Amino acid sequence: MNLDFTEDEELIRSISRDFLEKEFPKELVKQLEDDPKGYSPEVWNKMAGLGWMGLMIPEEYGGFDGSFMQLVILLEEMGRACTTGPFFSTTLGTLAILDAGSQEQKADLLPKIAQGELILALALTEPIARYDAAGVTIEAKSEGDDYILNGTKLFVHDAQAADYLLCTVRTDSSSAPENGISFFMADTKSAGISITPLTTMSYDHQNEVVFENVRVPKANMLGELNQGWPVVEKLLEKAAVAKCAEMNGGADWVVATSVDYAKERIQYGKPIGSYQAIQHYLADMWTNAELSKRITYYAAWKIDQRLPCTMEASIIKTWVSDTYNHTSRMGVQIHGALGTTRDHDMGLYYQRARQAWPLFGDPDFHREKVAQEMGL
Amino acid sequence: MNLDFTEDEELIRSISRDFLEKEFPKELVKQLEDDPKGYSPEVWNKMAGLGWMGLMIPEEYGGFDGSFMQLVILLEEMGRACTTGPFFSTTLGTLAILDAGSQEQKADLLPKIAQGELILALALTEPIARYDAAGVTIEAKSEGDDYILNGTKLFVHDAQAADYLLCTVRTDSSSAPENGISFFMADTKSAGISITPLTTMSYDHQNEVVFENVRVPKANMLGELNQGWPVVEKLLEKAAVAKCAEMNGGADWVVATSVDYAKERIQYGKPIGSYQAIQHYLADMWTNAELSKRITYYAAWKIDQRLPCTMEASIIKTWVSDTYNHTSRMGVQIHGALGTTRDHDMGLYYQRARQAWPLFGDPDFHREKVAQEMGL
Amino acid sequence: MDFSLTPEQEALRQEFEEYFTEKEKQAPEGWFTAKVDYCYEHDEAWEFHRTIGKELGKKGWLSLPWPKELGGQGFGQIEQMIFQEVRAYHRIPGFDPGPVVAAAGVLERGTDEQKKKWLPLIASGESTWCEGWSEPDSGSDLASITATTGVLDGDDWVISGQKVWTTGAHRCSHIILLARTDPTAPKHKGITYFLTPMDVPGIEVRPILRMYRGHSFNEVFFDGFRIPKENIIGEANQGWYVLMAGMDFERTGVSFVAETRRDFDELIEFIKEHGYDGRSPAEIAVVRHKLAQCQIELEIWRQWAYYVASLQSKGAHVPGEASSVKRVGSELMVGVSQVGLEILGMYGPLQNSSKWARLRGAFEYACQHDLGMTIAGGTTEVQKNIIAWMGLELPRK
Amino acid sequence: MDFSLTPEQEALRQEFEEYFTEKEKQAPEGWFTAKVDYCYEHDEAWEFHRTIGKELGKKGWLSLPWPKELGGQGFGQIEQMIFQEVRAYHRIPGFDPGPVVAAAGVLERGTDEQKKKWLPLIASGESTWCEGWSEPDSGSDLASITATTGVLDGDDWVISGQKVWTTGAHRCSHIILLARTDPTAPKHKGITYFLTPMDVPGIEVRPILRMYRGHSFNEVFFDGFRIPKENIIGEANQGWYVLMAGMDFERTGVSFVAETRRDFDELIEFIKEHGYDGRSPAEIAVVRHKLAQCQIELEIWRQWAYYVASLQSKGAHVPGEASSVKRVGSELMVGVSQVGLEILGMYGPLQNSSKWARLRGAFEYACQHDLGMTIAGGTTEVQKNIIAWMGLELPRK
Repeated sequence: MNLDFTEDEELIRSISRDFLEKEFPKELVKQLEDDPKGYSPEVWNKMAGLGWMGLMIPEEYGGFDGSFMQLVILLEEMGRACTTGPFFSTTLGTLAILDAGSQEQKADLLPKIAQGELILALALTEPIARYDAAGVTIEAKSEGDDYILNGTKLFVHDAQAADYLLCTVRTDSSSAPENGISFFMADTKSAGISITPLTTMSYDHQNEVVFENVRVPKANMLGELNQGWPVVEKLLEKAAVAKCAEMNGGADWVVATSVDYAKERIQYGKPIGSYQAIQHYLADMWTNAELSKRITYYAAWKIDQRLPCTMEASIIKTWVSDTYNHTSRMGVQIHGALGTTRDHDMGLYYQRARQAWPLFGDPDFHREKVAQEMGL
Repeated sequence: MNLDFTEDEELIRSISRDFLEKEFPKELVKQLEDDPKGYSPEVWNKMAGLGWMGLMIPEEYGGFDGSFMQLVILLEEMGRACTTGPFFSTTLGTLAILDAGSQEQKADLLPKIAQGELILALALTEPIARYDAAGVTIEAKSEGDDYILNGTKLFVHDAQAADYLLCTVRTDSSSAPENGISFFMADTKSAGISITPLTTMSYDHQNEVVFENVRVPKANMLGELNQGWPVVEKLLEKAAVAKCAEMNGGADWVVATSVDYAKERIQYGKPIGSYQAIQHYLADMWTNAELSKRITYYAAWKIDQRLPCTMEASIIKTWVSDTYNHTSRMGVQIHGALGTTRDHDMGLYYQRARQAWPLFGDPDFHREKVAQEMGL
Repeated sequence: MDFSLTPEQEALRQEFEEYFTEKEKQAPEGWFTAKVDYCYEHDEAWEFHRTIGKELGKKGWLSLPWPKELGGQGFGQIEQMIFQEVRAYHRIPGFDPGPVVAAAGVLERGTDEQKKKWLPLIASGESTWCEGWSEPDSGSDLASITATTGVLDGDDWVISGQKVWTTGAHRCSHIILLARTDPTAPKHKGITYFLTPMDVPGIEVRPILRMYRGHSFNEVFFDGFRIPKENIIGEANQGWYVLMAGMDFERTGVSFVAETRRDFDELIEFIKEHGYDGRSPAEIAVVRHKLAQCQIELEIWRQWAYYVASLQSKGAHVPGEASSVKRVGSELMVGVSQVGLEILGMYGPLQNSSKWARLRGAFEYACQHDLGMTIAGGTTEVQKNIIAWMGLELPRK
Repeated sequence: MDFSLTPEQEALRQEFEEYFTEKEKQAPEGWFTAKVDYCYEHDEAWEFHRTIGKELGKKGWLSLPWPKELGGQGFGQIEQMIFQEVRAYHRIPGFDPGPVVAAAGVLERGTDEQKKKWLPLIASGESTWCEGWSEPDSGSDLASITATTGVLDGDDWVISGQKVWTTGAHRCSHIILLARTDPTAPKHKGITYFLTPMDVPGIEVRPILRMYRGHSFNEVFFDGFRIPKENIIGEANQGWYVLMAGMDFERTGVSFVAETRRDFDELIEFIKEHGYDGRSPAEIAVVRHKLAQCQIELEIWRQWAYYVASLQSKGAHVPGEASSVKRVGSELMVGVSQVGLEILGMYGPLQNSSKWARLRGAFEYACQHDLGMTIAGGTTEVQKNIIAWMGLELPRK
C-alpha cells in the first residue's frame, strides 16, 4: 500500500495545473458559455499538443498509454479550473472505442483523436432521461449495409462540436431491454441529423439530437449487434468516476477559495473565518472534499487493476455529488451577496455542481445500485 | 384566529406542571423503571383526583368533557416531567370507547375510568410490527356468546397494569385486510392470557401478550363486527398527535435544560453557551421544538373541530419524531460526558425520544401517508 | 386556541383570491415567478410589476396594516400575511420594500409632516423603493457602514460614497438610505436614515449581474447627491434605531415561501401527470418521500409564520421568533428549490429558453436565485445569533 | 498510487483473520460487542477481555508498531490498523489505552530505564490501563485541570483531589494520570504526566452509571496517593506535551468503526433474511437507500482512515486529518447505530434481555453507548476547531 502519487502522477498534476491557469482563465470559461462551438480550438490544439487527448490511447496509436488514475488527476485539474469543452466527451468516447472497437476502427480513429483532430460526443440519453437499458428507445433498422436511425437523443453534451456521436440504439425490441441495444458511431454530418442546443444553468453545451432516417453504416457499429449494453454499462461506470474527479477538483477550488476569503473578509471587526460557525462549515467542507478525493482515487486504482468497481463507482457518484453540491452552496453562503454574483466565480462552481448531479446517474440512482450490489 | 391559550388551557398547564414537579420527581421516574406494575398507585389516584383520567369523558359519565387541546397540554407536561404509567394508554383507550362504544359500554366503563379505577391498554401490534390493517393477524372465532382468541400481541404498553386490553383481531380473513378486523376489550384476567414484560431502552413497560383460546364475550366488542379498522385508524391518528404532545414536552425540557447548562458550564474560561457552535445548535433545537408545538396545537384544534387531520397527524409524527430525537441527542452532546450518564436526566429524554420514534408509525410510515394524502 | 380565520378574514382572503386569480391570467407569457428580483431583471416583468403596484395602491392593499387615520386599512399582521400569501401564490408582483420597510420607519419614527408626505406616496403604489444599506465592507455587520457619508450643507445633506447590492436601484424611484453622518460616534450612533427620490443629480447606478446573469443588484455611487434635511426619519445619527424598529416585519418572508409553495405544487402536479423517469409516482418511494418531506416542512413553517405574525399583531417584541421565521423560511426555499431541481433530473438545469425546459425553468431559476435568500436581510448565521442572544439569552462573549 | 496490501500485509491480515475468527467462537454466550466499555461493565466480559489481552501479549500483537529494539514488532500504522480492524470486526476485546496511549508517552518521551520498565509490562498484556484525565471542571478544556494536584514529598509525588469519567478505573491495574503540579505556571506548563499502578493506598474509585446503567465510568479520588518520581514521563510540568505527542494515534478509532461495520453487516443479513415489516427488502426502497447510504459512508470513511494512517506511517504531523478521521468515524458510529435502531422499528429498543430482542440488542446498546464517541477523546466540536485552526489555519480569534 502506497497512497502517495507517483512521480508521473505528480507531473501530470503540476503540468496541467500550470497550463490551465495560464490558458484557461475564467474569462475564457465565461466567454465559451455563449460560444456556439463550445470550445476554443486554439486551446484544444494546445491540449492535444500536450498529449491529453491521447492520454488513454495506446502508444501504437500515437497515444501515451496512460492510466485511469492519470486521467482522474487531469480531470480534477480541469474541474478546478472550471474548463469547458469536449475533452470529457471525447475521452470517454475513446474509452468506449478502446473497449469495444474493432482493429480497423481503432486504427482509423485513435490516431486522429490523439492528434486532437476528432471530437466525439456521447448520445446515451433520451427524453425518458434515464441511464438504464430501458432508457434506450431510439430505433435502428437494418437496411443493406446501413442501419436507419429514427428518434431523439437528449442531453447530448458537445454534439455541436462533435465529428461522431456515440449513440445507443435499439436494434431488437423483442428481447429484454439490455439484450437489444447496439452502440453506433454516427457521423454528425449525416443527412437527417439535426442538432439543437439546449441552454442549461451551467451553459455546458447540451443538445437535442433528432435522427430522421439517418443512415449509419454497419461498419460504424461498436462491438456486436445487440451486445451494446455491457459496453455502455462499463462506460457509464468510468464516466461516473471521471465526472467525480472533475467535481472533486471543483470542490477543492471552492474550499480553498472559501478558506482564503474567510481569512480576509472582516465583519464585526474580525475575519469571518474566526467565527466558529464559519470554521465548522469550512472544516466540514474540507473534510468531505478530502474524503471525496481518496475514494475516487481508490475507484481509479480499481479500474486500472481491472478489478470490478460497480459498487465504488456508485458510492462515489453519490457521495461526491452530495459533497460538491453542498460545498459549493456553502461556498456561496460564506461569500455572502458577492457569492451570488457573476463578478465572483463561486457561482460557476455551484452551477457545475448542480449540473453534474444527474449526470451518469444521480445519487438516488446510485444508492439503488449500491443496495443492489449489497444484495438487498 | 387567536393563537393564545385560553384561560382554561393555561390553568391546565400550570396545575399539571406544578403537580408533576411535586409528585413526579425523577427519582420516582427511575424507581418505576423496574417496578413490575409500572406505575405508582398513589400518584395515579392523585391524578384521578385532579380529574385527569376523566378529562376526555363527558360530564354525564363523571368526566370533564375536556378538549383534545387540553389533553395535548396535559401530555406535554407529562412529557416534560418524563412521567411513566398507564395514563396515555388509558386515555387513548377511553377515546376509542367514546368513539365506538355502545351506550352500555360507556355507562359501565367511563365512570370507572374517570375515577381512576380502570386501566386500559392498547393491544394493536403483533410480531409483524406494523400499524396498517395487514398487521392484524390474531384470529378470533365466534363460538356462542364468545369469541375465541388465539395469537400474540407484541409491544403492548401497560398490559401488566391493565384491566382491559383493547385488542384488534381478525374476524374475517377472506376479505380485504381492512374489512375483517374487529376491536375487542379483553379482560386481562381471562383464562389463557399470558403477559410477559419486555425490557426496553426506556423501561416503558411493554409486554408480549399471548392469547391461547381466550374467551371474550361478544358484548365486549367495540363497534361492529369487521368494522373495527376505521375506529383503530382514527385512534391511531389521535394517538400519534397525543404522542407528539408528550414528545414536545420532552423536547422543551431538553432545550431549556441545555440552554441553562450552556450558560453555566465554563470551558476555556467562558460559558460554553458563548461559543457560536453551541449557540447555533441551541438556536436550531429551540426553533425546531417551537415549530413542533405549534403544528401539534394545530392538529389538536382540527381534532376538536372534527376536521379531518390525517395529513396533519402524519406531518407532526414525522417532524416531531425527528426533532425530539435530534434535539435530545444534541442535548446529550452539549452536556458532554455528564449527558451520557444516569446521574443526569438528559439520558431519560434521549431514551424516550428513541422509544417514541416507531410508536404509532415512524417517520417513514408517515411520510408515506403524507405522500398518499398529497395524491402521489 | 383558535386557528380559524374570522368571517372578515375569510372574506378578505376570498377577495384577494379572486383578484389575484384574475391577475394571474393577465401575466406576461411564460410568467413563472413574481420575485421582485425577477421584476427588476426583465423589462416586461417590470412593466407588469408597476401596473399591478398601482392597482394595489388604488385598492388600498399596500397599506393594509397601517392605522386608518394614516391612510391605512387598520388591519393586523394576520391580514397582511393572508394578502402576501395569496398574492405570491398567484405569482403577482407589485410589492416592494416601500410599504413595509420605508413605511415602518415613517410610521414608527416619522413626524406628522413626514407621515403626510410619505405615506400617501407609498400607499398609492406610485413610488418604488430600494434599500441603500450594504457597503463593500459592511454586509452582515451593517452598523459598520462608513463608505457612504453625509455632511450637512445648509438645508441639505450632501451624500458621497458608495452602496452595493442595492436591489432594484436601476428601476426604483426612491431609496431608503443609510449614511454615516458622524464618523466619530460609536458605530450604531452615527448613522442617519433618509428617504429620498433618486431622480436627483449626483447618483450613479452600475449593474452587478447575478450568477444567472439577472440584473437586480447594483452598485450605487453618490457624488454631491443632496437630500433635504426634512427627509431624515427620526433624528440625525439615530438611523440605526429607526431601521431596527422596522426590522421584525420584514423577516417574516411569507410571500417568498408562498412562491416556493406554488413552485412545489406545480412540481407535484407535474410528477402526478408525467411521472418520473418514465415511472409513475407510486413506483418511486424515494421521490415520494422527498416530496412528502417538503410538504411537511412547508406546512410546519406556515403554521409557525402565522403564529409569529399573531404575536407581532399584539405588539409583542419577539426577535428570536421573528429571526427563526426568516431563517427557516429561507432555508426551506433553498431546500425545496434544490429538491425540485433534483427531481426533475436531467431536465432540472434547463433554462426557460430551452424548448425542453420543464415548469418554465422555475427551479433552474429558483435554485440559483434563492441562494440569496439565506444571505439578504441577515444571513442564516446572523439569524441564529439573534435567536441565541436575544431569544435564548445566551452570553455574547 | 497503490491501494493493494503487500504480500506481507496480506499474510498478516490472514493470520489475524484466522486467529480472531477462532476466538470469536470462544466468546461468552450472547456476545454482541467488544467495546472496552462493555468489558468494564460485565464480569464475564472482563474475564474474556483479560484472557484475550494476555494472549495478544504473548503473540506480540499489543506492540505491533513499536520498534523492534524496544520489544515491538516494527510494523507501521497500516499493520496496526489491519490488526485493529480485524480484531474489532470479530468483536474480540483485549485492547485498552495501554498499548497506544501509555506506550506512546513512553516511546516518545520516556527514558531508557522507563522504556525497560513499562514497555514489556504493557506489551505483555499483564497490565490494564485507564486514563486519569478529565476533572469536573475540565472536559474539552483538558489543560485547565486543577482538581488533581501533585506535590513532591521526598522521592514521591503525593496526589490529592479528583478525576472524573475515568473509564475502567474499577477494573484496571494502572492509570495514566495528569496532575497539576505547578499551580502558578500557565495552564499548559504546570501539568505532570504519571504512569502508576492503582493498587496503592490513597485512591478510591466510585462508579458513575451510563444512561443504560452500564458501569464503565468512575470518579477517582486521591488522598495521599503516592507516585515515585521516576514514574513521571517526560519532565515534571511538561505533561501536556507528553500527552499531545501521543494524541494523533488515538484519534483514528478504526476499531470502533469496525465494530459498527460488523453490527451493520449483521443488520443487512437480518433484513435480507427476515425482511422489514413483513415485506422483502426489494419492496422497501426507502430502507434500501438508508442502508446504502450507511454502506457508502462506511466505505468512504475506511479509505480515509487508511490514508491518514499511511500519512502517519511516514511520520507526517497531520492534526487536521487525524481530527477528521476521529470526527467522521464517531459521527458515523452514532449515525449507523441510529439507522439500525430505526430500521428495526418497534424491535429496535428492546434490550438484549428481552426474548424478542433482535441482533442481541446490539443497536439498543450502540445507540446509547455511541453517544459517548462524539464526546470522549475530544468532542466533535473540538475536532472541528482543530481542523479549522491547525488544518486550514483559520484565525483563532
